[in-house]
Amino acid sequence: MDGIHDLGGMGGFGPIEVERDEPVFHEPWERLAFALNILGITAIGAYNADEYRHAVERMDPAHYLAASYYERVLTGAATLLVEKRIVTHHELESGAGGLFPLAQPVAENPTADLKPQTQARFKVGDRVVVRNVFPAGHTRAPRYVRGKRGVVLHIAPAFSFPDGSAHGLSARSEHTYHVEFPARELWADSAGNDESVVVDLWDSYLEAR
Amino acid sequence: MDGIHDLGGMGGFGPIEVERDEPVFHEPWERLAFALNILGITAIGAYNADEYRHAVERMDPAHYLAASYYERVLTGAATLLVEKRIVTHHELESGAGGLFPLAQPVAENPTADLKPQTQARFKVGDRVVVRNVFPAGHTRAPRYVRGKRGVVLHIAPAFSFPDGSAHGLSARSEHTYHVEFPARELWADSAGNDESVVVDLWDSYLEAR
Amino acid sequence: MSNPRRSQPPAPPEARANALAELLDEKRLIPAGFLDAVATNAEHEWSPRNGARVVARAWVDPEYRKRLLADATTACAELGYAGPQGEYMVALEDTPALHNVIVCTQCSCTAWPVLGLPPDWYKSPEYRARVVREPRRVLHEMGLDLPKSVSIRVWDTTAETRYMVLPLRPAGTEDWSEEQLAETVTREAMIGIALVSVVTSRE
Amino acid sequence: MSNPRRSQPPAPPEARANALAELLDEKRLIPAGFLDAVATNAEHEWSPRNGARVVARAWVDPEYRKRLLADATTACAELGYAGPQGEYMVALEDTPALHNVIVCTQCSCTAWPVLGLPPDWYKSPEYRARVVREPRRVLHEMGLDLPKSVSIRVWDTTAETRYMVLPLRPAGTEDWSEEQLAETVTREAMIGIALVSVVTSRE
Repeated sequence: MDGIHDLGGMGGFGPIEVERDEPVFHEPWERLAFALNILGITAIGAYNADEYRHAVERMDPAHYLAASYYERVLTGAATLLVEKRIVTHHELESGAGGLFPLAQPVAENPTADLKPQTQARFKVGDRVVVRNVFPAGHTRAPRYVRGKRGVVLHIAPAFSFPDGSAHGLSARSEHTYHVEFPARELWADSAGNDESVVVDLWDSYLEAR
Repeated sequence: MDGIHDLGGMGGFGPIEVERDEPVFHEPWERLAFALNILGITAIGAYNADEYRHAVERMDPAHYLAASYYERVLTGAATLLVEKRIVTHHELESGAGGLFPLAQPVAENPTADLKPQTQARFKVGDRVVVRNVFPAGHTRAPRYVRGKRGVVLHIAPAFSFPDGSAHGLSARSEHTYHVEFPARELWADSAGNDESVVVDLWDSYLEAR
Repeated sequence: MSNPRRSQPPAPPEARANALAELLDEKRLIPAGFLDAVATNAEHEWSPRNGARVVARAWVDPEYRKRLLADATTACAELGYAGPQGEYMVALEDTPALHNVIVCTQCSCTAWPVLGLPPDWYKSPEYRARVVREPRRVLHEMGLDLPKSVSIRVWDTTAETRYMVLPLRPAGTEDWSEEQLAETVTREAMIGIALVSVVTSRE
Repeated sequence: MSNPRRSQPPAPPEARANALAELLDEKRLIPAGFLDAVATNAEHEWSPRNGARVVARAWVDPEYRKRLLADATTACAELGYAGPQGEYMVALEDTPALHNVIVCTQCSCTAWPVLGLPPDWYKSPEYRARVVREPRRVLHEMGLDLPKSVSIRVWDTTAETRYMVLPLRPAGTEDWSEEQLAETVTREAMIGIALVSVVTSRE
């Protein structure tokens, strides 16, 4: 999904505010929200980390940007606990004494048709291009590298394919690659010529060039 | 600028709410905001329509999405009236009795190096591709057609080139073209094969293919 | 905006709009009557009723229809409709095989003289983001189910052309007057999220 | 969210978090002590102090440095640092000609065992959007001016690899102990928005 979460390269944002000696959690409810999400993934086992990421991505973009990080965590966890029928939206709003906004529903056909790659197809130094696909559901190839050409720096172990595991599809693992893209390949002349971005991409996302 | 205003194709948005028998303005301040912006462009002559559009685009993305349409109009107009030294931000906040958020500053090097095209280079039926450039300032080529291939349906008269006129650069006019892109060229397999999008593009944005 | 936890809400938009107006007034930058005249014009002169009359004329007058499709700016001016955001207008002809829809993904550009200032739904991020990507679904959600045989062309208003859709004339209106026909044409039909429909008295 | 004019604000986040916790508790889905144990672990066990000890060891022990660069997961585990969000870790070696910076543009993935839960600035839309596009400017704004001769590599944490930067050892620390060195290594340096700097007593 080309959602608001896919922020790499978006303009219009201002300075980055750094807080000195920042605590791990600023308020008790942030601590609680963090732990509730871990509970949902592990002790309750209602959803996995890919489903969680996608639930956050499905938040209304205005809510996503207005929310602090732990409000996004809370919204993602609550959305999945409602979708998995552990709690109801009505119960949540009764308990909260007001609106409890959840994320948008999952798309009808969330996954693109990407052929599973059980063997690592690429090696260090290979020149690759990111496939030009537009899955309506979860994917981890950021929009800013779609169709862009890079070079493999490193091969990581096989990991669960997120486009599938976020949508309850059968287990599928693939190697990921650290692929380096010159900044000028990504952003044309507006980028420095001594800068690059390395993106960690599953085998299925890539094609040889 | 790949800003939040460039919304075409972004996922995560919910249903479109249609209000029956909607009035032109819902509240007196909306009516006022509309008229103040026209005042700034015409009677005061402090800025042009391209500068205005860019000022709205420069709003912080969270503010942009949280704001109603006429709050965006108001923010764009106020930002330019401050930047043009007609009013000060301090005066605005004193008068409003609280925060009056303005847009982010214009980028340092806002325009990409696009060669002026004084003559129409394309004719109806020509196959074109949208240049893969990333201006940091105002541009009217939406992100979703960048690098995409289309066909010219219609040639419109020459109009002022917005990437220049939004940044006070010397007058430059170019024809625009109604360029049709098959939906599958834009969004790959996730799109219907009997749909297309027509985008109105200045000559400089295009290359022959 | 970096840290929502610590951000203060802005002053209400009415307080901000009033503050700007008062400041400009103090600096004597507002000609007498200017603001009200501009807004009144927007409320009364720019109206989808104008576009409806253009459509009805095109339905009853084949020569006018030709002129509208060849040069909408001039054809609209014939009926008295011209002005800001109408400097170069193009009419998009619906056919039984092709349905046109208008959007402005980057802001909310609209042909003011014939459509009026646009409604909230047209200006919403939802419509702007979605209609170029999933037009058939968006139209369905908005109540328009097109047969699969009908292709959809979405027009993104990204430059200075301002579009209006020339919808299909509904069946059963052969003997209707131009004035009666104009009454049936909605802004929604001229943007392309609805068809023109009529309840004929004979049915 | 379609119409900000008519949207009501949600309940405060603390009310929402408490409501969810109470509901799950009523349904007996929270094992005794679970929530506090998880949060306490996050506050005390996952810490940039761990990463700082890894860096200091790599600075004083060339064999450990080799092992860290070849297999950071195992090298960190040698010092006792492992666990969730640290299943596959990679250390990025800064050199006088190359500076590494870490981000997660799509969410906020971080190597918890060695960096701790990430700070607000790392999770902010500002950092996530900007550092991949204008890294030199972002670093400048954050107080790090790199010489033009230094290239910048930005690492976007888009899959399961969790990165940490192995910064340059500051000059003048040749006789410092491993413990002293570890004190100088900040989370910011291990993410790449700062260098490790020291004030040496001899100056």
